[in-house]
Amino acid sequence: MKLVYFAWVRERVGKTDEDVEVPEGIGTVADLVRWLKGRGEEYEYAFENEGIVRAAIDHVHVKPGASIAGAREIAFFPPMTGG
Amino acid sequence: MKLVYFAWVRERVGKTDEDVEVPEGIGTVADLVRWLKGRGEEYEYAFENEGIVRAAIDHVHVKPGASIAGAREIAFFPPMTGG
Amino acid sequence: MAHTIRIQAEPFDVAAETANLTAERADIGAIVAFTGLCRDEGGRLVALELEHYPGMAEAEIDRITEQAEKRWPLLGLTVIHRFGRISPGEEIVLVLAASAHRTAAFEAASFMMDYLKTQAPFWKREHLKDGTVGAWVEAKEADDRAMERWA
Amino acid sequence: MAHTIRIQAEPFDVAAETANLTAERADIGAIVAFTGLCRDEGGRLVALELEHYPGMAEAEIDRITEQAEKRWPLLGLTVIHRFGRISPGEEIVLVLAASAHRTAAFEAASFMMDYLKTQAPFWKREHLKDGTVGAWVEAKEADDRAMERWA
Repeated sequence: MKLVYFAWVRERVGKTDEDVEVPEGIGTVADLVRWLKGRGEEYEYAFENEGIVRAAIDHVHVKPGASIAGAREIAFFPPMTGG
Repeated sequence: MKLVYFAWVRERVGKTDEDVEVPEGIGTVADLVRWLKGRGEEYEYAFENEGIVRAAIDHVHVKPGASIAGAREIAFFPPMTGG
Repeated sequence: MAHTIRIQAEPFDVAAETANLTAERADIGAIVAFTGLCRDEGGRLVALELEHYPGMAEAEIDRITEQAEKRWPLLGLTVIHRFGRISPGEEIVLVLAASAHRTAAFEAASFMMDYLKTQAPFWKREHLKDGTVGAWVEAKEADDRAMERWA
Repeated sequence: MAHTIRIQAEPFDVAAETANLTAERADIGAIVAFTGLCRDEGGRLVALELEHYPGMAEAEIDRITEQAEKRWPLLGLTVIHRFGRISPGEEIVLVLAASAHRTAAFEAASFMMDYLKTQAPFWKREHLKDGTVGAWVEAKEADDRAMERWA
């Protein structure tokens, strides 16, 4: 599964993207965030306020409770400021 | 006092403008319309539905009850359809 | 605030008018440009003819513009209204509203159009495809209602 | 309805985009063009840098566009959003909405902007006059509220 990061989430994680092997039992976006936070302080920092970071699965916005089953690319980013 | 007419009010009256000597006792726009209607059937036709024709005194929209005292130019026209 | 009001027979150039508004400044964040065009009404029309009341048209648009400037923090406002014979596909009216943020620009442009439609002394008449001169366009109640929402 | 969506680093030409929308047709009565510009924030900024999520940006704007097309009787809709480094006074975003009548064009353009601001995956960061890279621009609650009025 590919993870991609944008804006200050990218800066805090310290990479633009990575391929991860997600262990069994990680069913939702929220589960994935919890698992990532256990991987190092850069993730802890990026997701320190979980309510702020947004997620998208395969280019579609999702809520923390969304299932990640079958996802090819999951993105994490701050609230958008385009326009 | 100069009277000017626009759009179908102009067509019905049959002229674009005219100078009139308004008799004593004609105090408001509504009085003026009543007086004009007595001047001929072209005015009768133009003002047959008094509620529709709009008026302006010296380039400012006014209601039928507005005083015409001191007016230089009074305009009559249909509801506007610009824009 | 500087504003531009023009009543003219000639076409206008939206890009040039926009450039005039934004030249030499970097405080504008939002520009809303409304362009009103002549429709052919399903092929029925060959032209619209716009009559106006010279002198009052400028004065009335100036008053509407002043109201908009009081209501919204505008950084630029341009109104150009054409008169005379206008063919389908051609522009009739332009409103450009500039502000730091989008809400003021959207609202001011929409307000200007609602007021122009119902308060500016212009009248449209149809010229039909069969060569005859058609009816004067009737004022729409929907336009009066649109204006009332700003009261 | 034909719509145009482009994500690009290059500037855009509002007049050319408008001409594309209106070419060869006479059923459009109203065009609303919204242009979003980079402000210098009182001289504090030398640029905004826009990061985006390639692929998702196009997909999300396409979804927003489809919603607008279902909601309003549009005759044309164009969205161009730039990314990269943009200087004060330069354009960031363009929304063009065309319809037979003005209300649909105004509402659709306003809706598109509210959704672009809050849903399209773009992020702005400030480049300051003193040569340093400033903060990421924070999302505004007012933008979320603006979007909610369309719910």
